[in-house]
Amino acid sequence: MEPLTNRSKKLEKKEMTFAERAYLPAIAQGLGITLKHFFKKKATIQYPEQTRQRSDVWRGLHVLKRDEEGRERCTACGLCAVACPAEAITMVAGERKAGEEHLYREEKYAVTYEVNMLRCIFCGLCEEACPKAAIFLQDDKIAPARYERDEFIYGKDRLVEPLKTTETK
Amino acid sequence: MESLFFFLASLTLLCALMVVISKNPVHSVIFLIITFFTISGHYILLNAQFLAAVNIIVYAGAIMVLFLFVIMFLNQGKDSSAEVKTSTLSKIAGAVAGGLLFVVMIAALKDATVATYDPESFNSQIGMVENLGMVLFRDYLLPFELASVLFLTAMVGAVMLGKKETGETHF
Amino acid sequence: MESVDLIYKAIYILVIFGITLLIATYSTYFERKIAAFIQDRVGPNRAGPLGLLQPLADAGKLFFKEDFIPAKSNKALFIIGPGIAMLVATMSSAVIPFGDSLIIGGHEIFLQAIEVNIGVLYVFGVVSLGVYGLMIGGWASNNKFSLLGAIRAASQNISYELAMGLSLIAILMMTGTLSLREIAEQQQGFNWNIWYQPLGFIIFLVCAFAETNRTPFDLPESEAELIGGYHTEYGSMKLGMYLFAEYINIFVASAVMATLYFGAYNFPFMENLRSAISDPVLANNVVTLVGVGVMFAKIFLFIFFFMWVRWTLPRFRYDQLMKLGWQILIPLAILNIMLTGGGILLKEYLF
Amino acid sequence: MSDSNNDIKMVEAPDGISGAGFFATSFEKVIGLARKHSLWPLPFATSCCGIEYMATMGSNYDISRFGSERPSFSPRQADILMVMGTIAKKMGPVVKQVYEQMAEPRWVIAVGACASSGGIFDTYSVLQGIDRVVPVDVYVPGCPPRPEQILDGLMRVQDLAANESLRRRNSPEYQALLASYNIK
Amino acid sequence: MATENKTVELDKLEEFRNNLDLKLHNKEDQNLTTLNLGPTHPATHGIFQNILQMDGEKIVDAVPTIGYIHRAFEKIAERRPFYQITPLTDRMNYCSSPINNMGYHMTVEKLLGITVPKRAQYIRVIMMELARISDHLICNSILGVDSGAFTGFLYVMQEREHIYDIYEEVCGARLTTNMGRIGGMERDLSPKALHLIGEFLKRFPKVWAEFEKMFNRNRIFIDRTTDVGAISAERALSYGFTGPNLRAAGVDYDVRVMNPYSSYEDFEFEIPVGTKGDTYDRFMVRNEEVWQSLKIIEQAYKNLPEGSYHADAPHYYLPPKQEVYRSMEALIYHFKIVMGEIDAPVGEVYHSVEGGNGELGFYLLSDGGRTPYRLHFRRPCFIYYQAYTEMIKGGQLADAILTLSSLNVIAGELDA
Amino acid sequence: MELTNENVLGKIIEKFGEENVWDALNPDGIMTITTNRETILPLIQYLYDDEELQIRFLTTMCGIHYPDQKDKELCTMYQLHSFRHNYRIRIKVYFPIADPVMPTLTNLYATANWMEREAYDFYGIIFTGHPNLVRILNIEDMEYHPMLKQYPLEDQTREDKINTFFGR
Repeated sequence: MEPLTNRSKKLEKKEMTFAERAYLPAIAQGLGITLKHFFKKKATIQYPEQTRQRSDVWRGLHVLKRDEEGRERCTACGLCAVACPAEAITMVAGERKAGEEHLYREEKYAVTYEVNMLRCIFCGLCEEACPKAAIFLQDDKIAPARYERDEFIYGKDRLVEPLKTTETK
Repeated sequence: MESLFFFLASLTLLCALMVVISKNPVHSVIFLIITFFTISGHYILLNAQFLAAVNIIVYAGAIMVLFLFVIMFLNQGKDSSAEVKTSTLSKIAGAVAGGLLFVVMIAALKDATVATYDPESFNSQIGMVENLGMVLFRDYLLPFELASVLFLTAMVGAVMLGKKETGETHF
Repeated sequence: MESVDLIYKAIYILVIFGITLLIATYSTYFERKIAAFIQDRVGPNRAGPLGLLQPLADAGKLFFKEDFIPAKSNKALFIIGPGIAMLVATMSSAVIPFGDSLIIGGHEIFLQAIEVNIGVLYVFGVVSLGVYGLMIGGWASNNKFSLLGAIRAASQNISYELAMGLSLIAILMMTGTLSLREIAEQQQGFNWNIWYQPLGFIIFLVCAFAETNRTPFDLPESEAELIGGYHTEYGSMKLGMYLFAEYINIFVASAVMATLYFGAYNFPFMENLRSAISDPVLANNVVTLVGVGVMFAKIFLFIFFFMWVRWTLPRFRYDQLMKLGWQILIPLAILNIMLTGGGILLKEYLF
Repeated sequence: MSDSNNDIKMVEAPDGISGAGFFATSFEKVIGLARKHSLWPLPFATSCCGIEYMATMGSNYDISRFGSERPSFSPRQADILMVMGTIAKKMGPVVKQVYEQMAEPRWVIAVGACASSGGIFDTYSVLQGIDRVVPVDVYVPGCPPRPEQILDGLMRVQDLAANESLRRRNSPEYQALLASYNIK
Repeated sequence: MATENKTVELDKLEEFRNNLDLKLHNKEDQNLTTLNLGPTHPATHGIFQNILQMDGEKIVDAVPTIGYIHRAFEKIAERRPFYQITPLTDRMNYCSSPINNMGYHMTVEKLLGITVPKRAQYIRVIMMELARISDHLICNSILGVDSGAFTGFLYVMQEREHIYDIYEEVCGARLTTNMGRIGGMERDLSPKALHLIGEFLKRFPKVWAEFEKMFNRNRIFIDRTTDVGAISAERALSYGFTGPNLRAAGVDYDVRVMNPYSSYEDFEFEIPVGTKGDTYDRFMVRNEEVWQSLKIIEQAYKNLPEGSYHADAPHYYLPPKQEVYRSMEALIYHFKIVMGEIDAPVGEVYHSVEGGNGELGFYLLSDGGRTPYRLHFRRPCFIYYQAYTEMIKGGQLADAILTLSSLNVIAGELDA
Repeated sequence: MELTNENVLGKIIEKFGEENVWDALNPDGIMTITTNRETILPLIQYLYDDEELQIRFLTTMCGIHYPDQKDKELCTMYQLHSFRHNYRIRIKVYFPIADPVMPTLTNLYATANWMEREAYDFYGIIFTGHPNLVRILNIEDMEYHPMLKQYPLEDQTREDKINTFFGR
């Protein structure tokens, strides 16, 4: 077939020379390369003792953020659940009662907020969908492996950011 | 030494018998290999170490591997446990033929005498490579060379047979 | 033979057996480490310090793994297969001279389990039997991949045995003996056979790779094609025995190559060392012990080479392997025999 | 330990009282340690997670540090079945068959969302988690998990292996578990 | 309807498998053996089954079975708003997800009539070419693994980790990138990402040259691959080959040149073509394409234009977070986009990009709703894998395996 | 000759007549024409054989389901490509779901084999003359064609999701 474009580049194939036919030079060259690597610095990161640097935007384990005053930011608008392609987020909204202003920032809050970590694909769409900057995928934590299925339903107890010690006092 | 000989001899006979009796061809081949081993044992008893080694290398190490190879190849698609049906007639025929062979052997061996060895002229190195080489290349040079020509012919024939298959050969 | 000699011999055999097993065990470790180092990794390092207990962990696990015999397999042969492989592999180290003689209490002990004057043939014969283990195991598994592996093993071993034997003949012509000890003794000092038989050595090396089923000739067990080849159906210690046998074979092949071509326990300037020590008994013993060390160093180098090659080269295809064996190596080996013969005649004629 | 002593009902001596008991427990520990450091995986890689497994094998993470670099594609030789990737319903019986072919002791890791629960593929053709066909010991979340997480999962199995009693595989509970999956 | 009971269904499946075996056994000839290659065979990187009929080591016939990881992408796509389909495309050809992501985005942009600024286009080009490199890396090094040389694979895998580092910096994930958004990129290239790309451009050529040294002229490798699994240009076209596999057969069809998208017309590069269409040609074409991709990245990296990294399309591209917190208008757009309430125009679009394996096409049919009415993926793997049977017939088992890995069949893309 | 939508359409209509080719649209720069079952094979053959057109590459092919269009419930879409002229064309055929039969393209394009099997698998379109029309992606004894709009996407055995919440 004649070329369709003027950009094609035919790969020329050289016949093997006698030396190449005799196997040995290529073998010697290969052995040389591998031997060079034998003495090279090793690339291994010895997890778990060493951890590899992750980028700041890494999409790791979810966290429900609190604001500066230690109140939960989430207002249970449900956008994250809608945006989730894996349907991993379940939440039940509730009205904030009087006297709970120090706990929840908005008038509505999530009574239950569950992320099924086994379903979750860590695509980050929930974080992007959140209008209140409440849910974040942390870059420094990754979801750990566990033995039981139930342990992967992360409720609010495990998702909400712990109160900073300076704020509890 | 004598007990060793009898042990080896009986083992040889037993295994040889098993070669014929076993239904599974692979088992037969394996018994045949053991037979070769015991025969090599006999060679060693006779102080013919070279022959023993060659027997193992050539027969057990190469020829029987080929046997096994072929049997495995032929056997692969089929159920190996299928019983081979033999008719009564063929059984009778087999018994008669075997019996005749037995009679012939007895007839041949009944007058044979067991040779004794003479400590005076005994040469412990008789089975060694050097002596064997001497005998082969001095006394029996012509037969040896003829045999090698025969082998060459056989080899050429085998290659020709192998080439006969149209298209490329494989396996 | 005196009883003291017998006892020494028995001890020696046990020691050699132990060393063989130890080397085979730790070959697995070194294989993993060398592979790792070649591949810019660190390799096993969590089982014990530097991962040194790794082979023991593997062995422990394999021993206590469920012993599984596939339902459709031929039970007896399935068990015999790895047994033969292991037996044959351990047998072959018997005639290797690991060192010269030691003199202990007036007894001269040769560091060789059995001295037979057909040592080369013995090794050759025993090695040629090794394939039975693979064949029987592969056949008995009643698995098509295993069977293919077994068939490949058989044809490969037969083909390369020929070239190996022919390359050996050249060296036998040179040395004029079949005894490994004599061959070793002839290579006094730095007078190694490799200087006279480079071509023969290369042929022998290639065949040794093929006989031990190592890359680039690991077709019987090639992972990408046959999953595990002949040992696909094997688990637990029976698999362990196959793997073990492979490493013992490498050890033996290395030892044989060191003996035949690289002067066995001989090392340069050994006579200088011998004459440097005044006490002849002590001198002999020191030289022997150094020789043993040299022998093992050579063996380890070869083992390293085996592994180095494995992690560098792609493997052959079946027909190419056959072609290499029959159309290249055998003619080359015959040429080598002729050259050697010519050389010997020339030497006789000239001197 | 084969199934040879299946039928014999043994009363377990309290550990550490008699010498034999002491021996048995420390022996168990040694074997546990051995198993821990020699877990040969069967990488049952079907999709994306398989690619991350390649990275785990690769030089940067190097699964061989745990003694697990020998991938046994034959189930007979493997200790852990690492199911990585989506298992469609068409594939379900294959997973089960592979699991059945594995010799005891065997462990299963479900790597990644798809293998653990179906992930985003909540569809007619995808098995919603391999624990519907084989018992799973460790789940690794992520889609795909980072190699660190796969190593985490492996270490969880190591913990299991190190502490497992030698008799566990013969226990009635274990048999019942297998029976519930219809595995003989 | 789908059956409710899982056990019944699984039993049925077992029956199905047994039937399959039976069918094959009936076919069994006297001297032929059937060999089941897959679905879990180590060389089928991914899951597909090939039942081979063998005469010794020679393959007489093959019956491929696929669908072992059929995940119903096209069905899911009909139920998801446009922006939620990107994660699906990640998982199609997972060796080069960014190409899939961006191909899909471009398709939707075509439907919505969005023009993406130059900078975003250049960033896309960089990412797509990185993805191509990583795809070819895997394919070619796996070819090495299948031919028995494991080490080269690990050498280039280290380099792939560096590509992943770049991805990670750009989108926050390694493999299933979910990179970019409809209308541009999710975020601009950070200085660190730019630095990483620069580093990569400096280091990678050496690694790749070393890899080439290990294989290209090694006789064992050449012998293993030459004339293995060859396919002529005519057959390849009839089978719908595209991408490196078609180019290896000598047809210089490349979507990037024929129908340039995302500013590919700005870049200088060549299309390597082979002659015989055998495994060695495919290997060499991919090798050369890696060099060409490097060239493209270098050009894009040097000439990266200033400007915005996303289109000005408030109806489809999420407003910046800071604005969402502040302004009501942005919040409303934000809600509407996330809820998928903004309807797409009625229409149909076909857009194709040069994926790792060939022309990756997206046929998008919209009825004006929040989800695509029909989204059909033209998956190159699915299309050319059917030629595999023809390609391996008459070869040996080892050839079949190398052919398979040189075709680079990705199960996720094959079954969709 | 530079191929444009106009002259290609002109050639096609000249050959096959207005009654067999209608609805020529240009939704995205690719000409889309509709034809009937009788004409589709000759049409594609003509596009292949014609020396000027040289439309010789079947890019893709898929089924589409329109449950609301009476007697035109199913559609197959063929997209062809001429490498020589870099020209794409899309051809559609509508037919009733009660009679889901189409002629096969396998004699012309080898690649149509699996594409048609896929369309059969997904939509139940029966391609007459196809050498091996069995399901390709799904299990062989599946009882329905999953891509038809009336069937649900979800796996019916899933338990861990509350459908009512934000149910799609």
